[in-house]
Amino acid sequence: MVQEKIRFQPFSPEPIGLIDEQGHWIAPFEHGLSAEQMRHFYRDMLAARILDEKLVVLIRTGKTTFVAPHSGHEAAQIGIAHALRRGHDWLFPYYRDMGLMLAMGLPLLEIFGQTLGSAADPAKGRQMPSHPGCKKLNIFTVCSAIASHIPPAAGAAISMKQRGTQQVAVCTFGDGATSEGDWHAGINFAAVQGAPAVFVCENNRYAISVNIAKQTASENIAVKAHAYGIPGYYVDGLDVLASYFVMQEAIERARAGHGTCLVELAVNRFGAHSSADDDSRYRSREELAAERQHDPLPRYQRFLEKQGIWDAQWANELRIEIAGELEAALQEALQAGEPDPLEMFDDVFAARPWHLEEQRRLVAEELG
Amino acid sequence: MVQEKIRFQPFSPEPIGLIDEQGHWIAPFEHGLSAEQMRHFYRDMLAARILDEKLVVLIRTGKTTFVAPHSGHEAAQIGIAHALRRGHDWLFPYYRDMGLMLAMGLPLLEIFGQTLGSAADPAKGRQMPSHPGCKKLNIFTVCSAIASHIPPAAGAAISMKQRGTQQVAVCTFGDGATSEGDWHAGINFAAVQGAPAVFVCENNRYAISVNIAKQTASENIAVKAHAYGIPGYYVDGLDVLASYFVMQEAIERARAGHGTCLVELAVNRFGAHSSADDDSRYRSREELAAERQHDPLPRYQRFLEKQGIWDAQWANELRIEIAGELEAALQEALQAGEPDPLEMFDDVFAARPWHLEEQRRLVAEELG
Amino acid sequence: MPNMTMVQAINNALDEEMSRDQRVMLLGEDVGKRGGVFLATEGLQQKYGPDRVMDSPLSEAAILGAAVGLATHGMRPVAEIQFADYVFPGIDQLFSQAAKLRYRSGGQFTAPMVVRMPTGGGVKGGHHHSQSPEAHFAHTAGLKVVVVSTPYDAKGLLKTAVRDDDPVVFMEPKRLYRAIKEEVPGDDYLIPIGKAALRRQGDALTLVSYGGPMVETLKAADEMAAAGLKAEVIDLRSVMPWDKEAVLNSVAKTGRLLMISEAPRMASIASEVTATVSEELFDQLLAPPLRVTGFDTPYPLAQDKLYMPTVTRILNAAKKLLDY
Amino acid sequence: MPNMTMVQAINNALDEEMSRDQRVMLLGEDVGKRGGVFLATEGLQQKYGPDRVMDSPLSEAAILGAAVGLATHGMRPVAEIQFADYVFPGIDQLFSQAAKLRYRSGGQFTAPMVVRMPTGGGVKGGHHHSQSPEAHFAHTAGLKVVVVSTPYDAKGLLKTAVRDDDPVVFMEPKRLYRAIKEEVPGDDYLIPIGKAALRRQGDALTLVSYGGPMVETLKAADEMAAAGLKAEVIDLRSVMPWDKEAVLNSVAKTGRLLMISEAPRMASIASEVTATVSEELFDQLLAPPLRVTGFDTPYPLAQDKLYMPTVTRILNAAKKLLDY
Ligand SMILES: Cc1ncc(C[n+]2csc(CCOP(=O)(O)OP(=O)(O)O)c2C)c(N)n1
Ligand SMILES: Cc1ncc(C[n+]2csc(CCOP(=O)(O)OP(=O)(O)O)c2C)c(N)n1
Ligand SMILES: [Mg+2]
Ligand SMILES: [Mg+2]
Repeated sequence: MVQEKIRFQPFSPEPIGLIDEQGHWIAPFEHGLSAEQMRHFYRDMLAARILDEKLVVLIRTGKTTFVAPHSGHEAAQIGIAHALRRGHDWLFPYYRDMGLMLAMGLPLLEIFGQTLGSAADPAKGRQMPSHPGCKKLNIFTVCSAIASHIPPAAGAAISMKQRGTQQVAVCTFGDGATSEGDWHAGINFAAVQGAPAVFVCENNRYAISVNIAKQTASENIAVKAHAYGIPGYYVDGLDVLASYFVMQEAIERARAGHGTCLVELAVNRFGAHSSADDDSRYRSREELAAERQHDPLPRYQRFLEKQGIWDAQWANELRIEIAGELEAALQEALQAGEPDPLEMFDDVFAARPWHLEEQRRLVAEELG
Repeated sequence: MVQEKIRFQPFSPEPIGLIDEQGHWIAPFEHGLSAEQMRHFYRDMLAARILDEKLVVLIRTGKTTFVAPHSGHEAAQIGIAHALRRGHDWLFPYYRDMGLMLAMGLPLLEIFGQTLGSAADPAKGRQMPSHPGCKKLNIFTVCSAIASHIPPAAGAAISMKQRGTQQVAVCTFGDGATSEGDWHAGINFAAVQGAPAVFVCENNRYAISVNIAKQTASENIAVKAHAYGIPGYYVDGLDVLASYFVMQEAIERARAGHGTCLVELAVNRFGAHSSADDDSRYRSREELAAERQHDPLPRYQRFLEKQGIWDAQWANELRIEIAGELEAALQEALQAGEPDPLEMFDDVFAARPWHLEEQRRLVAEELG
Repeated sequence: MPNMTMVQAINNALDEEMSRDQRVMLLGEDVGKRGGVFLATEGLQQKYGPDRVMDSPLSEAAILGAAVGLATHGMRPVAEIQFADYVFPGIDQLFSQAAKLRYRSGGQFTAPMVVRMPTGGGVKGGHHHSQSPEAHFAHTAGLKVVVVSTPYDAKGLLKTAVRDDDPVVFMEPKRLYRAIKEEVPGDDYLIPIGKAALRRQGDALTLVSYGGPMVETLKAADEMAAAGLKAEVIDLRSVMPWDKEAVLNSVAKTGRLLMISEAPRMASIASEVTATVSEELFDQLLAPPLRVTGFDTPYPLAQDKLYMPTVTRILNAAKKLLDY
Repeated sequence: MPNMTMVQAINNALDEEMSRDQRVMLLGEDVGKRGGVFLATEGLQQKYGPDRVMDSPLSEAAILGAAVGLATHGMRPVAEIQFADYVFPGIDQLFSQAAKLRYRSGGQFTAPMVVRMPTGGGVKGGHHHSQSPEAHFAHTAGLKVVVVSTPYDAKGLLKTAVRDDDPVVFMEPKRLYRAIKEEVPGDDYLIPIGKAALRRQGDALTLVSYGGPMVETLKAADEMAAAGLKAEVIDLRSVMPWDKEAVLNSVAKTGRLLMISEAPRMASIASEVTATVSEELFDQLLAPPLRVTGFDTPYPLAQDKLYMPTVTRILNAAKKLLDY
């Protein structure tokens, strides 16, 4: 859908918000969403939250080795997921996007297969948890190296433009990623080519322990768009509809041939950086408690209440239904068992050269 | 000298200029320069131009292997040279800064020694011409890798701040350099530390053959400062006094503890990219002819005329004097002869490990 | 058959591949109007337009990373790094993205791309226009590495690289761009990656090299031949994978191996080849496998010639092997 | 003497060097309040302040490049790269700036800096938290490279590295951070860079290794010893320069060399050591020098243990050498 009119201005001093803390719709335009659509946003945010809780449990019970919790990012991630054309547009995600990928339709079995590194992982258990990918859905497999996916996103967008595929490349990353040289080089290339790429910063103001104040001296992340001659949108990422409508405008703007842009979604990180982190070392519990007051789910619930479509029983049933789906997929992923050790030598190249054949033989003999 | 008042505004839509094409002083303030000072700017610009011509001759006569002509950059480079505290502040230059380094007092013998790679080169003929450096003058030895000197400049500036040395790190580069990841990473680090670094782009709108339009989509280079929360000054680099006064304000601002900034000096590149380049392949002779109409030297001469201190005979004597100094230094550098081949194994480390001793012995035996 | 220099053969290969396959495109610094600083892409932008022959911003990370994205989205990018020395600001895109994409995605995503780069010394380029970084690529799983030494091989191997389904680093010894002219078929032919070329037959000893030093290696072999000593000369052409079979067969015959390369010695391709031969042919060896390599110093402009394996240095080492 | 783990010994070395010399400072991602993700810098920011223990932005190029500038301006920076795998986005600062600064300036400018990095596998880190990139550094002239395997060595070598006048890459096998506790002097001592440590005396064969696989290498040696075969075990500790003398002396005695390393095999430190030994000890060798190394694949999380040299793999190779 191409915007009839432009709704949002880049470089706003304050983040763009459409729903206030009390849940009022404060935008100068009608949201025009059906009850069904409005509930869908809630369902996906809830599923993301439940998945996050589930992954943390898997860590505690020693069933998996790593998770980067996304609680606090749900509104931003679900806004993105609803704004792009699933299976048509491409997503270049990062490790904190499990909620986003879930909402994009990444199969639960693949999610848990990857999390457990079991044979149910299409990537054969080769990467750490929180690093999925899916060719069918055009979800570019996550790479641990921060910002290393930015230039590839630029390249894919250049290909989309040259071949007129009407696709858009959406690329997500954190605030810390904006300091990497590859972040700069990739966005600059996309912008100078006018490629249909939307770069999205999920700004939770922390890079592990490093506060944004030590990361950059810029007013916010959105203003960095000036360096590339593209619009930079500063958005309240705790507001799922602000995230959705701005992302939609940014994506359709790119699809319509108006080029690259940057979107900053201001979020909170409710958990530690990852299961390997202890954030009490660098973040006061008071600060965290204050952040938790701004939880995207209750805020959106208040919106649904104001819209008169909130139903507590429906929400409870939803929670049970989702939990059930997750548990079922988890069990199936566990059943799948271990990947074959000799797969270690596959997919280095399309075919194995002599030295990998030799190395494979060595291990095969060892395993008897 | 710390500015009493701030004279220049960052992010001006038009380049800051103080002398117009006809040579009129058009600034809202008095320049307050003595005749001596005004002549000094001319002398240094003229010397830079003559050096450039001399180096091109050395190429034609096969006496050297490389030069990156700086004609068209003289006003910018001399403005920089006069604004910093020589021998106190640090310069992190690039290969097109021979005019700047000459004006900073880099000895002619070292310049020609490096150009010829003769024994008169303090760096023992190891690098290409146009790659000098001088510890005494705090001129960081030029490195060919574009933008690789930006993070080191940031680091030096951080050291200056921590140790309160009252020094400033001035770092120069071209427009193409701004696309490198290291350019972004280095400036961001300096800015977030509030380090006394002034990053200066000599924007000649070409990176070899690549026009600025293919380099970046930003309005100009100065606006890229928004990404780092620092001021960006957009300056007419064909105007030596605009370059000087803005650089002076930028440097003293940094020295006074107000942190990092970015200066764009808009210049022309009158020659090919280098002696290895043929710019007729990508730049029309008409475009070039038009640029040559805006030569920084005649413009400044008109300024001196308007100031009533232009003296044609003085200028001619000056030309002869400079040419003589250059020729004398060239001859001395030629006399110095070849560097010792075995120096190839020195300065890899403070001392030679066993493997370099072995390799050195091999060559020593070969040379008999 | 037309006579071509190496740079002409490369230009011809790119031209043929671009007209054969719409997905093939070039990107890099100055590859457009300028035709590349060595003119390898001369005339191609005029012929195929600025989209398929794209001048990139001055960033190797942008070039290599965009190539990954272009490739995985279905194009066949041929990226040019202006000098091999300048691959390092962008090398993480090769190491973290290109080399590992097929593996980390379990074969879902791939990066069929070629990275062309002028390599090696001998052109008075000093520190940053002379290095030979092939060992860095070979040590990184997921990259194929080719280093050519003749116009004929350059065309045949480049065309193969463009059609390969994995990332290929294609290294062009800049000092050979215009040094040799030879007959190169004006039409389509392919040379497989991983197969060495036998340049001289002999039984006295085996000289193995690749890229630039093939010139000095062959000169040395010919001098020996004139003195009645026939050396077998193998040009690896590909260093990852390298043709172990060809090398072992030859050394099994001669019992003597001299490996010549201009890259620094420490942990190099030369180390790999001699280490492997010692492991596998221990009993057939009549003398220790020796290496003549570049030195473990930055590349010194003043000693542009002395740094690289000289004919004298090769002959001295060969003599040591034969007198052993 | 206090008992320390490797990470405690490193923390202690940094603490001592910072109190000894005002110019010594630390910078890197999360080195401040967080104390580094492995707690190597724990408590140091509280003690020395945010200027001397500086949290950097998330850019390895910024960290390494700033270290070059800090060093050449007179500081003694110790940069931390959070995982060795992440050195590549900034490696040009090491290769083009740090490694070549003394050389290109004719000795006028230098970069006395240390680059610390957790390295190697065994912690379920997958592709980007498991790699062993030492060969890239060793292949690049101008860098010294240390890979430690004990708390005692870690302290002594780190202190030496901090005082060295050239850039030193200091690699810390993360799987050993807390694996071993041993007595480490609470006061000042130095271990020279470039000197190996003899871990076991023996005459049956020589096992050479460094870093993480020292664990499996010693286990294998002890199993052999139990079976009555005494292997000599050398821990290189420094891989650039590596202690050729120590290795040659031992192999001259045993006639058999097994080189063990977890880095990929192709053009590796292991290749360099076996190639050199074959070159220089040809006549004394009773069997071909063999290598047990990591595989030439990206590092697979699922095979975290199998990828690295296992005790079985080492024993099998040793048997091959002894039965030869
Ligand atoms: C190139 C690189 N350097 C360092 C790391 C280690 N690391 C992993 S996550 C992280 C912080 C990322 O912060 P941010 O970009 O803000 O994303 P967030 O985790 O906050 O969502 C760091 C430093 C890495 N993965 N890649
Ligand atoms: C990292 C790196 N990549 C490529 C090059 C090759 N190169 C040398 S100069 C140059 C263009 C630089 O243009 P600009 O920064 O505008 O400076 P100018 O020469 O115009 O003054 C290029 C691409 C290099 N030296 N370093
Ligand atoms: Mg963050
Ligand atoms: Mg330029």
